[in-house]
Amino acid sequence: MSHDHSHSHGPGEACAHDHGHDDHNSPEYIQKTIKKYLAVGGILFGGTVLTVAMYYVHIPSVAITIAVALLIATVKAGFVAGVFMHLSDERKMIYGVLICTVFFLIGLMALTIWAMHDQPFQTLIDGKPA
Amino acid sequence: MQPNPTFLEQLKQGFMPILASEHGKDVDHFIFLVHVLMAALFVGWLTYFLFALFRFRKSANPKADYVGAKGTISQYAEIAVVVIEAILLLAFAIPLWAKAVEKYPADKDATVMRVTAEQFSWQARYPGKDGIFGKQEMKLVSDKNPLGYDDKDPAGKDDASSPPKDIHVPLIPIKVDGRDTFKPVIVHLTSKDVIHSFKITAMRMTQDCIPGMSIAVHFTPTKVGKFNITCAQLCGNGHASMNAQFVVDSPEDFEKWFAEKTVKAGAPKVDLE
Amino acid sequence: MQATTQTHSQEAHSHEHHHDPGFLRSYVFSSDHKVIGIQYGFTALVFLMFGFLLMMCMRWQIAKPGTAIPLVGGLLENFLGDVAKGGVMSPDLYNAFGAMHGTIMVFLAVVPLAFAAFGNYVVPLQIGAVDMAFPRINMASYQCFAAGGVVMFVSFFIPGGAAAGGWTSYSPLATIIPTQGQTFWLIGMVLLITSSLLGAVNFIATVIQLRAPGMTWMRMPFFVWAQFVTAFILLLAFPPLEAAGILQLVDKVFGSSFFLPTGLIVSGKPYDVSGGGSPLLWQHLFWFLGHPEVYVLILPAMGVISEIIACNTRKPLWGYKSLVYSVLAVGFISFIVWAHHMYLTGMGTKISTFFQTTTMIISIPSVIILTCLFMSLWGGSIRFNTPMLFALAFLPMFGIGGLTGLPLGFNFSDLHLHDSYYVIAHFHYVVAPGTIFALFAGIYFWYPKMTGRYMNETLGKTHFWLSLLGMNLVFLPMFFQGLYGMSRRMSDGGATYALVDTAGKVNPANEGIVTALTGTVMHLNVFITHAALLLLIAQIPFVINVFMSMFNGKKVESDNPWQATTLDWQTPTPPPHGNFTKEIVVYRGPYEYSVPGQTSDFIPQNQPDAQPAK
Amino acid sequence: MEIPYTAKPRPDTGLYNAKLGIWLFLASEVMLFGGLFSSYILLRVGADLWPHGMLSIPIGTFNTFVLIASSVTVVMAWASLKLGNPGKFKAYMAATILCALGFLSVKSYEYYVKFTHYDVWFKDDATAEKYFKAAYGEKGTEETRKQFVERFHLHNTKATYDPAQIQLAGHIEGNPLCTNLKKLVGAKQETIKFTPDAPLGSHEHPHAIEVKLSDVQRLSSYVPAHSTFFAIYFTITALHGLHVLGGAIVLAYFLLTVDKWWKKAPEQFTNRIEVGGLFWHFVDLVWIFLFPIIYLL
Ligand code: HEA
Ligand code: HEA
Ligand code: CUA
Ligand SMILES: [Cu+2]
Repeated sequence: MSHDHSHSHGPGEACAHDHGHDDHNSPEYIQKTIKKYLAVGGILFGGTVLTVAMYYVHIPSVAITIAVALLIATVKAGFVAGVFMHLSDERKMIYGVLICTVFFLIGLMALTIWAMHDQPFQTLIDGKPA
Repeated sequence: MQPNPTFLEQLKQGFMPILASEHGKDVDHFIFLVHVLMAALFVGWLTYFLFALFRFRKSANPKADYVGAKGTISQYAEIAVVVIEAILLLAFAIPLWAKAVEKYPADKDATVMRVTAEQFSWQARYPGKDGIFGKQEMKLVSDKNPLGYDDKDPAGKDDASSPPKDIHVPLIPIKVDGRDTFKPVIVHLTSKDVIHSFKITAMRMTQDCIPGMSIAVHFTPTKVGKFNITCAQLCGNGHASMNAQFVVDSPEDFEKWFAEKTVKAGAPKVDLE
Repeated sequence: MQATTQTHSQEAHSHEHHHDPGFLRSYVFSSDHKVIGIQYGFTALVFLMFGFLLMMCMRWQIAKPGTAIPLVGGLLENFLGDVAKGGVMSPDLYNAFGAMHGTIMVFLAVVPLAFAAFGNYVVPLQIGAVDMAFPRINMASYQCFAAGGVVMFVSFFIPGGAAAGGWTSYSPLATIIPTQGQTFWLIGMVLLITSSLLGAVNFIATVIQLRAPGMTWMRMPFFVWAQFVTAFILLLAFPPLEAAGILQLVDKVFGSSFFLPTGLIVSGKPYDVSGGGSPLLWQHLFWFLGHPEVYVLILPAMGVISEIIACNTRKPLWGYKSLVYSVLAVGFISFIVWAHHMYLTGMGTKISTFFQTTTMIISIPSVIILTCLFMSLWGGSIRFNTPMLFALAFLPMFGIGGLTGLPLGFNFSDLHLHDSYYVIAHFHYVVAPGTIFALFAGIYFWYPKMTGRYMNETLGKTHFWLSLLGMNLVFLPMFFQGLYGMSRRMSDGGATYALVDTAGKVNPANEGIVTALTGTVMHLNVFITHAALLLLIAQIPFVINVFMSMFNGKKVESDNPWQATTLDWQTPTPPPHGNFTKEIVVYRGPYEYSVPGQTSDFIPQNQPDAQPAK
Repeated sequence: MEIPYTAKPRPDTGLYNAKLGIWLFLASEVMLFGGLFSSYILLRVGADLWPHGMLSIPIGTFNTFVLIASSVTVVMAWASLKLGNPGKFKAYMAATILCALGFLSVKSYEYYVKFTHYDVWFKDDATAEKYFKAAYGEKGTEETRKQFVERFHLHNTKATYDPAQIQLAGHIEGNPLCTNLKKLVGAKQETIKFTPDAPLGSHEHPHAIEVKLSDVQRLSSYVPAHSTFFAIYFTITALHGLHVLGGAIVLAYFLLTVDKWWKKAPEQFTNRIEVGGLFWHFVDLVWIFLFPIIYLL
């Protein structure tokens, strides 16, 4: 949504977000974005086809398969979030929230995985100390 | 019967229970150090606090001062806390933990055993002369073989199991780097059912026993005596009674006990109360 | 404005303003943040009482294991059946009460009271908003909470009783207990978590969007900051526990094994599940919430304390900015310290070093917060009214609780202290004489705003001194028990591994064991239980006070009885629907007390210009 | 009393309330699904065996297309409102809801197929081999082992497994839903008629065989209790399905009330559609990760 620039600001508050381009409400702008949405839809379809195709091709390395599949998924997710959800053109506040979220999510995953793998006292496999 | 120390006597020894392990000294010392820091902070702030309440009560100071405290004493106090915490962490907690908990003695220099916890009992298994435990697999568990030892495994032929809730180790003097000490104990801990926690206060040792995992702890007993093993992790309605005795024997007593009380190879009996 | 000040009770008041929306709409299905706040507060107080009563039963069992509980024993037997046969608590019942004491106190009493009740009532007022940003979601949040509470409460009466795996609900224990108590617990938790999430979204949106003109970030009262950070913690830390709860629910109901490893043997028989799960996974997901949760318990309390201290020292908070940055730091770091609850699950040196370092780091902002509050006293003109007494007592009590967190935070000392009564004492010092005192302080402080009447000071001070004494007599001895090696969650208070029982009789099973609990330690059990009884009795003046003062309390002389600066006091009493009767514009920081050269010793935030002394 | 910034954004944040609200909510959703994905990773990394190709990729791909299409239509619905065209909005919104229903129907079908597909484990090696042979002829043991190796991607045929560890997969006569050994025995049944799956590389089902329940160690349809893989698959997809359902209900509500709202408060209504759309895209986004992780890897 756009700014209502005529709105008077409260004392001591500044306008946090400023954007140069034309009004987001104008029909021309919307028309333009519609084209963008359709293009992104196409990209998403393409990405899906690519992922599935890769599965049938059978890349020998499991690590590469996983990496590529996740990469494609991330790119697709980027398009959905960036364009459909207008994240590419969002307010600072929302970036702040999302950055925190991602940081904590990575913390959760990485630290848990690290903790599960730093268990030097895990011993005794088949009767013999490991 | 044991002498029953009075409150004062217990307070004098820092309200810590009897100590019978080597790294336990470090634990106690460290706990003491941390409490000194805590006490210093607490007493310092409390004195200030009571003084401030008295000095600045409304009747004594009817008009408050807009600015309040000036000066940087409180910053110094904060910095001091940071520094002391850093020292405690870097100079004590981390290296002591690494030394006492992670650095294992070699198997051949230690009394090795495996303790299996279950609702609500403890049982030890000694590996015998070959130093290798027979296979233990939960899928072999049956009425006759409650802990799932593999009878067919040759490594298990010389293993021996303690009676439930009665675990012994010998106290054997040895020299390490010219220093007199005793033979350390390595305990591999596992559980059949839920999470238990193997706690011997005299050894200053606690370790969770987690089903599906085998986790080892080690410590060096320094005194002959009978100590408690308690279960420190809630494990069901018998949790409170899931204790056992951990007996540190003289070598002779240990041999005697071992010959008389343990069950060789095969499957030991476990009584489930 | 003066006209509406006059002191009607809450009910009489709202009828004046609008067309009568009917009893149900006004008090049960209201979307007014103040009504919702009061609903939360009242429900939470009832649960607080309930949690305490559960603990009184347990304390009896700890002190006198195996004997019938006086007075309530018969009742328990009537309602709960065989688990309380002859009025004696069975271990099963002890475990159920223990798990539910923890759950109820944390999720049904303190969070709803500290965050939801005070937050709802006070935050919109303090930022000059007409209501929460999403009033109907606010209402849904309370309804979810109430439903969760009902599910938890009902679980006591189902066959087999309530959840008995501790408030931490570690799998496999929680999963393999054959009764359905845990299922109820999980469903209850999912409802409570949902309620908290809705609340958190609402709080954050409200603070960001609905601040009155001029209410910049650095002009917000510290209480609002505390609630804001708390809301973020709830928003981001609770969902992983919700995920874990869902997984455990699937384990329990559909027989999967997310948290059950291969090869479980239960009661001598292989447990019929596929296996392959991880018990430690539950612990990680639980403590990922569990640790931030403790800051959810403490931050709102610190917020309340700050308001009261500023007002009753008649001077600005010392180091407002440090307070704000510290509370932000606490909120942030609280997400990466969780595994200090898991040092003894077999962690290596590297990972435990990481977690103990972050644990030490997080204690620094806590120290700064406390230091600021302490320094705020200097130069004040301190009024010792009941809210202030509770607020002041909070400081050393939290100090004790916080400081004793340090030896637990170092893994090397945790080796001895883990899961002992030392831990119990540590956190109760923070939550009971800490948070609960802050909540009492808040109730005494805002009661006049909610009802137009003061609470009785004599009863209040009696409540305070007896509670202060009771709390310390209850929790101080626990440090000693813990150091001596007494484990928590013992349904017999450790009698099985004591040398002598509480009556002084020798326990032959422990003959010759040199680390068995001594008679002294066992006697502390009895002592603590008596102290807990004192603490219970100390609450009687409070309950009387809350209800009596509604009708005969001294009426407030003005809308701003404490002469405070923040916006919550610049409204009619009690505030009407929509809160403010005039346009609110904020001109200054939150704690302009005793500004030099002024006639009045306080300048409300919305007062346009200061009045220089003549 | 009126709550400000429900229609117009607040100048200093540039946001209207609901938009901030939904993003906060989505942040918590990220942590919710993040918790589940973390669990998935941990369980998978810690597992001895992890099955592959248990789910139909064509069906999954189809459903992915359906969700992506719905994401396009929902954003178009919002853009139509922005252009002041409630008629087009209705068409796009209807398409979105149809997609949602299509997705859910396909998902239900997938669930149904799994609930009626069974694995049987036998008591000991000899018994197992007997049944393998009954199912696939003389080379039965090899065939089932091949299936096992294929399922767990153990392309190392030299590895030896005790046959009792290997399951025989197939259907039970009458296609019972989610039954198990306990239930069958409880119903006093002694044998079942079992149609094993077609051998690898073929589509021809072998003849049904008679299986004595007393020979069976474990019998499970593809339900959460079957294995960690199915447990996590059902949990995450069911939770995702609930999100689809919830989103569809809300969007349908908007579709039904558009006329009223469009007249009364067009700006606020457009905002609501944007917010509903944001939620919908998020659900799509979760699926974008879910699909490769669960179906393909
Ligand atoms: C509100 C609740 C709350 C708070 C604020 C804290 C704060 C802290 N906690 Fe606590 N904790 C709990 C609630 C809380 N805790 C609970 C409920 C459990 C048990 C859960 C269970 O197992 O059931 C627990 C358990 C627990 C453990 C696990 C113990 C174990 O199971 O073995 C650890 C270990 O690191 C720990 C550490 C800390 C630390 C380092 C802090 C720090 O943040 C503290 C920082 C504060 C200070 C350092 C104080 C500063 C004071 C001064 C500078 C001046 C003092 C002087 C005067 C006031 C006169 N806590
Ligand atoms: C916020 C959390 C909280 C609070 C406030 C308390 C408060 C108290 N707790 Fe609790 N406790 C826990 C959280 C809490 N506890 C947790 C998480 C556990 C671990 C559980 C587990 O092992 O799984 C535990 C465990 C625990 C134990 C250990 C049990 C065991 O390990 O076997 C004990 C033992 O004494 C105990 C005692 C007490 C006491 C005496 C109080 C007292 O301080 C209570 C004081 C209460 C009041 C002062 C309330 C007064 C209010 C009213 C009377 C309301 C009035 C009503 C109206 C006006 C309507 N608690
Ligand atoms: Cu075993 Cu507690
Ligand atoms: Cu913690």
